[in-house]
Amino acid sequence: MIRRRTLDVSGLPDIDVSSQEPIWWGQICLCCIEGAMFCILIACYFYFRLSLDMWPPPGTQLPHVAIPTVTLILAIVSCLGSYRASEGAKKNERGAMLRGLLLNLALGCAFLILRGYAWYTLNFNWASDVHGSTVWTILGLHTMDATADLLFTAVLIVALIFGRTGRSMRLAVHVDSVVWYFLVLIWIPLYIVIYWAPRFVGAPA
Amino acid sequence: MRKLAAAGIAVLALISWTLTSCQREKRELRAAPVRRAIYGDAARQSELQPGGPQTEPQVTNPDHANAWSISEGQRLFEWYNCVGCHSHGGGGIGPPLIKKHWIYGGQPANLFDTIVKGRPNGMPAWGGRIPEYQVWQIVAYVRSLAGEQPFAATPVRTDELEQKPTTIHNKVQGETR
Amino acid sequence: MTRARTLFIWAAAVALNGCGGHQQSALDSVGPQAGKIESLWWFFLWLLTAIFLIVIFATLWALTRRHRGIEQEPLERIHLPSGETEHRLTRVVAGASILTVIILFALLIASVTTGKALSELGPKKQGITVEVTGNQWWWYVRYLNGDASRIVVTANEMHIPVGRPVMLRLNSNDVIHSFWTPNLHGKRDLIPGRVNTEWIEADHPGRWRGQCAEFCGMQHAHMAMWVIAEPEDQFERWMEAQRAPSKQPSSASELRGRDVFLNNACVFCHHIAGTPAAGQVAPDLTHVGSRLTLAAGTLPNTKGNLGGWIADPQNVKPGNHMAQIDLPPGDLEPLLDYLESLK
Amino acid sequence: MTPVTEPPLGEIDDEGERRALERSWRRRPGIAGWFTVTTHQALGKRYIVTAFVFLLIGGVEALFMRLQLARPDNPLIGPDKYNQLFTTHGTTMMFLFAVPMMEGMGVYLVPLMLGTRNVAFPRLNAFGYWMFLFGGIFLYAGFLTNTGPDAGWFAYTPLSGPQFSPGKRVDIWAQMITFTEISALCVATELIATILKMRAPGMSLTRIPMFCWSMLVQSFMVVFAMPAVMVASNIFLLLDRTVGTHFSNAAEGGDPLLYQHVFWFFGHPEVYIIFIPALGMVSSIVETHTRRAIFGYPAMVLSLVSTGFIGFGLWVHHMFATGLPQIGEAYFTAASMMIAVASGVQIFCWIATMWSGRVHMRTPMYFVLGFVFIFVLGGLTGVMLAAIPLDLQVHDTFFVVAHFHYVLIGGALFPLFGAFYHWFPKFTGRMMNDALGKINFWILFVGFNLTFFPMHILGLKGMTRRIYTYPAEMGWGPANALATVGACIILIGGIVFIANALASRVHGEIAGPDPWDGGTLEWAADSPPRNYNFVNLPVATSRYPMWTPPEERVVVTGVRHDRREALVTTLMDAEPPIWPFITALLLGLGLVGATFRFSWYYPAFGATGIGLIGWFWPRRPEGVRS
Repeated sequence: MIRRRTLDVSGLPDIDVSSQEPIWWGQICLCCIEGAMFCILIACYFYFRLSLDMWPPPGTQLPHVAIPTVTLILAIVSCLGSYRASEGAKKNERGAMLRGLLLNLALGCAFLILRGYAWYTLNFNWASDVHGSTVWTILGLHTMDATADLLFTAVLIVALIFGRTGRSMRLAVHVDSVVWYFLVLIWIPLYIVIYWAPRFVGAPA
Repeated sequence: MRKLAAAGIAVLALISWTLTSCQREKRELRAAPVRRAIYGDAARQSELQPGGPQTEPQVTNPDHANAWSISEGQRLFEWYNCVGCHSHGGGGIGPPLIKKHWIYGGQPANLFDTIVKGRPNGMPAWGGRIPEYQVWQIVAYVRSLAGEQPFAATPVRTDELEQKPTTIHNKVQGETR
Repeated sequence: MTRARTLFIWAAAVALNGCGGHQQSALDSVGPQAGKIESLWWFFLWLLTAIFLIVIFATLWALTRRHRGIEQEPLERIHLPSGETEHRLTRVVAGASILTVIILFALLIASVTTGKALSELGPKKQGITVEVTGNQWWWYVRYLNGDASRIVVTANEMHIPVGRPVMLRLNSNDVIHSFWTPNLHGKRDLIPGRVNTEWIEADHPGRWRGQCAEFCGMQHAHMAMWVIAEPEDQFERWMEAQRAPSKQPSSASELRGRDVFLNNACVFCHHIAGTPAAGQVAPDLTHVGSRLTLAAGTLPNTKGNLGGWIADPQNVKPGNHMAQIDLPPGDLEPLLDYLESLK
Repeated sequence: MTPVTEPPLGEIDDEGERRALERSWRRRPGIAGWFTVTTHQALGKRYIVTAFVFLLIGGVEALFMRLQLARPDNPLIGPDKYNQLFTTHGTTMMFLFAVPMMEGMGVYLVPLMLGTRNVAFPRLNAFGYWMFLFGGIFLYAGFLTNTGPDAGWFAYTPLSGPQFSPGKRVDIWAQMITFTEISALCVATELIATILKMRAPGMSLTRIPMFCWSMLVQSFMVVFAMPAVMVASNIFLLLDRTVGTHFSNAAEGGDPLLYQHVFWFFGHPEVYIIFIPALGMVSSIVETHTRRAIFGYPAMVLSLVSTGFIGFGLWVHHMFATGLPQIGEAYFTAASMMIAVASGVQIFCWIATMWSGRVHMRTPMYFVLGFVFIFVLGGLTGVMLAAIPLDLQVHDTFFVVAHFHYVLIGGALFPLFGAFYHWFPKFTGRMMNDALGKINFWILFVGFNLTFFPMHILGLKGMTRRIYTYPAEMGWGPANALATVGACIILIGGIVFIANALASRVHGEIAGPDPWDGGTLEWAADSPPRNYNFVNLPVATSRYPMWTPPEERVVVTGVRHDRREALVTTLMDAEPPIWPFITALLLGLGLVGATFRFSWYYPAFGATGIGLIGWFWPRRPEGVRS
C-alpha cells in the first residue's frame, strides 16, 4: 500500500458512442486518406484536359447523365438510413439500428447496381485513352470503397440479428454511418467531374 | 497449427514465384553465336521426302517467355519496319498478328522460317540481314501479340497510339459531340 | 604509412581538381549563361559558408560554455535559467530568425535576377537553331534550316560558332533524357511529346563534354556528347562538309567495305547519304570518320576502337541497341576502312 | 481534459494491481504469441529491429556501389546489376528503413510519453507491421531473383513504363510501395488518434512532449502525402503496366510529367516525414541532457507545423530542369527557401537551450552535435538547390547526392543513433557503453564526411548521378576513391554500434526507470516497460511531470485491470487476436498475385474481406460492467 495523489476515473463509462472515441478519429483519418486520393485524381483529370485539344478525346461519347443522377439521389437518400442507424446506436435502440442499416444497405445496393449499368453503357474503357483511364479509375476506386462499406453494413446487420448489441457494436454502427456519409459526400464532386465536366470544359481549348 | 499452415502457404507461394522469375528476367545481352537451320512443316513445298520421313528437329525458341527478349523483339519489330505492313499487330498490307490462325504455321519454328525465308505475296526474306538472335526475339514478340507468351513476361502496351477494337460498347447510342 | 601517403595524394588531387579547369565542369564557364550561374554560385557559397561557420561556432560555444567542471557538480534534476536569461535568449533567437529571413530574401532576389537574366540572354543576337533528340543512348543532332537541302544531321557531337547564341530544341524519342554541358549552361530535360528550348553560347573556341543527366536506362553512363566551338568561318566550312553526301569508296578495300555495310543489318538502322542505307533509328554515319568519339562519347574514334565496337558492341556498352553481327572473317577490315574513310 | 485541482491523496494497492495487470496483459505463450502480439512495445521493437536490418542491407548495397565507383572503368558490377542496386538501395532506405524506423520509434515511445497503456488501435498496429514486413520480403525476394527494380527509386515514366522496363521488376517496386504505404498509413492513423485522444489527464496541447508533437505532424503528413504515391505508383504506374491504361502515354493524351508532379507531391513531404520525427528526438535528447525545459516550446511547435504545411508546397523544386513556366518556378524557389526559416528557428532554439542549460556530454549529445554540423551543411546546400540557376547546374549530379545524404543521414540517421543511445536503457533496461559510443560517433562522423563531402566537388566537376562507371579522363577517380574509403569507415562505425548494442544488452549497466533524470513520462515506466506500461496511469501536472517532486505527482485510479483497458476520454480494450496477421497475409498474397496477374489473386482479395470480418466481429455480448 502506498499513498499517492490520485485522480479517480472509475465513474467514466466504457464506451461513448460519439466523436469522443479514437475509432471515430481513426475513421476520419481514413476518410482524409481517401479524400486526398480522390482530390489528386480530380486534379489529374483537369491536368489531362488542359493538355489536350478535344475533351473527351475524339470517338468518346459524352456519358449519359440521367441514370447517374438517379443514383446520386439514391445515395443521398440512403444516408437517411445511416442517420437513423447511428441515432439508434446512440440511444441503444436495436430496432432503429437494424431498420436504418437495412435501408442503407438496400438503397446502397440499388445505387451500385444502377451505377454498374451506367458504367456498362459508357462507350470507352480504361485502355481507350487517358480520359477513359481516369474515369474508369475514379469509378473503380469509389465502387470498391462503397462495396466494402456495404459489405461491412451487411456484416453489422448479421451481427445485430445475432443479438450483438454491446457498446462496441453500437460504436461500429455509428462509425459505419460516418464512412457512408463520407462516401456519398465525395461522390458528389466525382459525379460532377465524370458526368458534367466533359459538357462544361469539353469545348476545344 | 493454423498459423503454421498459413505461413507455410506463404513460403510456398514465394518459392514458386521465385522459380518462375528466373527464366522471365534473364537478360542475355551478348548473343551466343548459334546458327541453326530450321525446316519446319510449313517450309516444305512437297510432302514427299526421299528416304522416308525425316524426324522433325526439336526447335525451341531460346527467347521464349523471356521479358527482356520480348521487349527487344518489340523494339526490333519497329526498327526493322515490320509495323509498316503488320501495323502494331493489327495488320494492314500484311496479315494481322493478333490472332490464332496462321497461314504458314504459328509455331516458333514456322515464324522463324517465315521471317528468314519470306513468303509469297509480299513477305520479304530477312535471312542474312537480321542476325538470328534478333529473329528469335522478334518471333518471341510476335507470339506475345497472339497471347502465346506468359502474361507476366509481356508488355501490355507500347508508348504509341493504341490499336482500338472497332467497337467497345455500342449497345446504347449516347449523344456524340 | 603507404596508406596514409596514398590518402594524402588523393586528398591533394581532389583539392587540385577543384581549382583547375576541365572540359566538363560547372565551375569553368565559357559562355554567358554558365558564367552568370557561376557568379551566383560563388555568391551563395561565400555567404552560406559564413553562416555555416557562425552556426557551428555558436553551437560549440553553447556546449562548452559551462562545460568545465560541470561533471563534478551534484546532479540537479532540472536547471531553471533566470527569467532575464530567457528574455535575452528570446531576443537573440528572434533576431537570428529575422536575420535568416533577410538573408534568404537576398538570396531569393539574387536567384530570381539571375534566372531572369538567363532567360533574356539568347534572343538578342542572330543565332542558329539546333534540334537535339535524345535516344537510348545517343544524341541525334540536326541543324535546322529554312532550305531543306541545307539541313545538317550529325550525332553525339555538336559544332557551334563562337560568340553566336545557339537555340536548342530538345525532344526525345523514347524516355526522358537531360542535356547538360556544364561549361555552357545548366541542364534541360528532353521529354517525349514535348519540345523544350534552351540557349547556349560559347565565348571562345574549345571542346566541352556534355552528358545525359536524367537516368535513362542501362547505358545512362555512356551517353555523352561533345560540343565544339569554332570561329565562324571554320564552323561554316564544317557545315558545308557535313552537307555533302558521303565520300565514294576510293580503294578496293573501301569498296568491299561498302558492300559489307550494305549487305548486313547495318542498313536497317544507319543512314549514309549517297547510298541505299537509309535507316533512321541509329546515328547517321555519312561523316562518321570526322567525329571525335564513337558510341556517344564512349570511345575515341580510332580504327581499333571502331573494330572492337562493331565486332562486340556489348563489350564496351552492355545493353546498347547496336546489333551484334557475326561478320565472316575478312569482312571487318574492309568495313573499317570504308567507315574510316567517311570524313 | 479535466483540469486537475487539488487531487486527493488516495491509498493504492500497488502489488495487487500489478498482479492483476500482469494477468490481463500477458502475452500468449509460444508461436501463437508471436503472431498475436498487439502491445506497442513489442511491435515498436519489431519495427525498429526490422527497419535496422533493412538499414544494414541498404548500407551493404551502398558499399557495393561505392566499390564499383571507386575507380574509373571498373568492371566489378555491370550496368544491369548496378541499376538494380541503386534502385533497391534508395527504395530500401526510404520505404523500408527511414519511414518504418521513425514509425517504430513513435509506436514505442508515444504511448509511454503520453502516459497511456497502448496505442489507439493495437490490432491495426500489428496489421501495419506485418504489411511492412511482407513488403520488405517481397522486394528482396525480387532482388535476389534478378527481379530487382531498376528504374530508380522515383521510377520516372516512360522509362519505368511497359515499353522500356520489361519484366516484373518495376511492378515489384510499385507493389512494394503499396505494402509500405499501407503500413505507414496504419501507424499514422493510430498515432493521430492516440495523440489526440489518449493523452494522460492534464496533458493539454501545450504539455505534449516535443517528440509527440513531431510524430503528430509527421502522421498528418503521412495521411496527406501517401495517397499521392498511391496515385503515382499504384494507379499511374501499375495500371499502365498491368492493364494498359494511358496515364503516361503521351500518344494517348497521357503525360509523363504528371507522374513526376504526383510523385514529388509525395516525395518531397516524404523527406519531412523522415526528418520531422528526428527533430523531435533531438529536442528530447537536448532537453534531457541539458537538464532544462526546451527553449521556445511554442516556436518549436509552430515551426514543426509550418514545416509540415510548407513541405507540401515545394515539390516542383525537383523538376526545375523539366522546363516549367518561370513564374511558377520563382514561387517554388521562395517556398523552398522559406522552409529554411522553420529549420533555422529550431536550430536556434536548441542552441539557446544548450547555452542556458547544464550540458552533460554523453553519447546522445555527441550525436546531436554531429547532427547540427551535418544537417546545417545539408540545409545550406539545400538553399543552393532552391535557386533555379544553381539547381540547373547541380541537379541530378553528385552534388545532389551529397546534399540529400547530408540532410537525411545528418538530419535523420545521426539523431536516430543519438536516440538509440538515449532510449536504449528504456528499450532493454541496460545502459549502452558511453565510451564506446563516443568512439562510435567519431568513426561515423569522420566516415560520413569523408564519403559525402567529396561528392559536392564531384557534382560541380560534372559527375552525374546514377552512372555505373566513368572514363578515367574525367578526373573523378581520386575523389571517388576517397568516398569509397569513407564508406568503409562508415561500415566500421556500424559494426561498432552493433557490437556495443549487443554487448550492452547482456552486460550493460542496469539502468533503472530513469537513468538520465528525464522529464517526460516515458521515464516513469519500468525499464523495459511492462506490457501495461504503468501500474497507475500518470497525470500530467506540467510539461515535464517527472521534474516535479515525487510527492506532487498524481496518478489515475479506477481503471479496470481484468481486461486490457486504457484511458481514453474513456476506455478501450484489445485482446490479442490472430486476425491482423491473417488479414495482412491474405492481402499480401492478393497484392503479389495482382502484380503477376496470377489467376488466384481475386480469391485472395476476397479472402481478405473474411479476414477483416473476423477482425471486426464483436466477440461477445458486452454487458454493463459489474
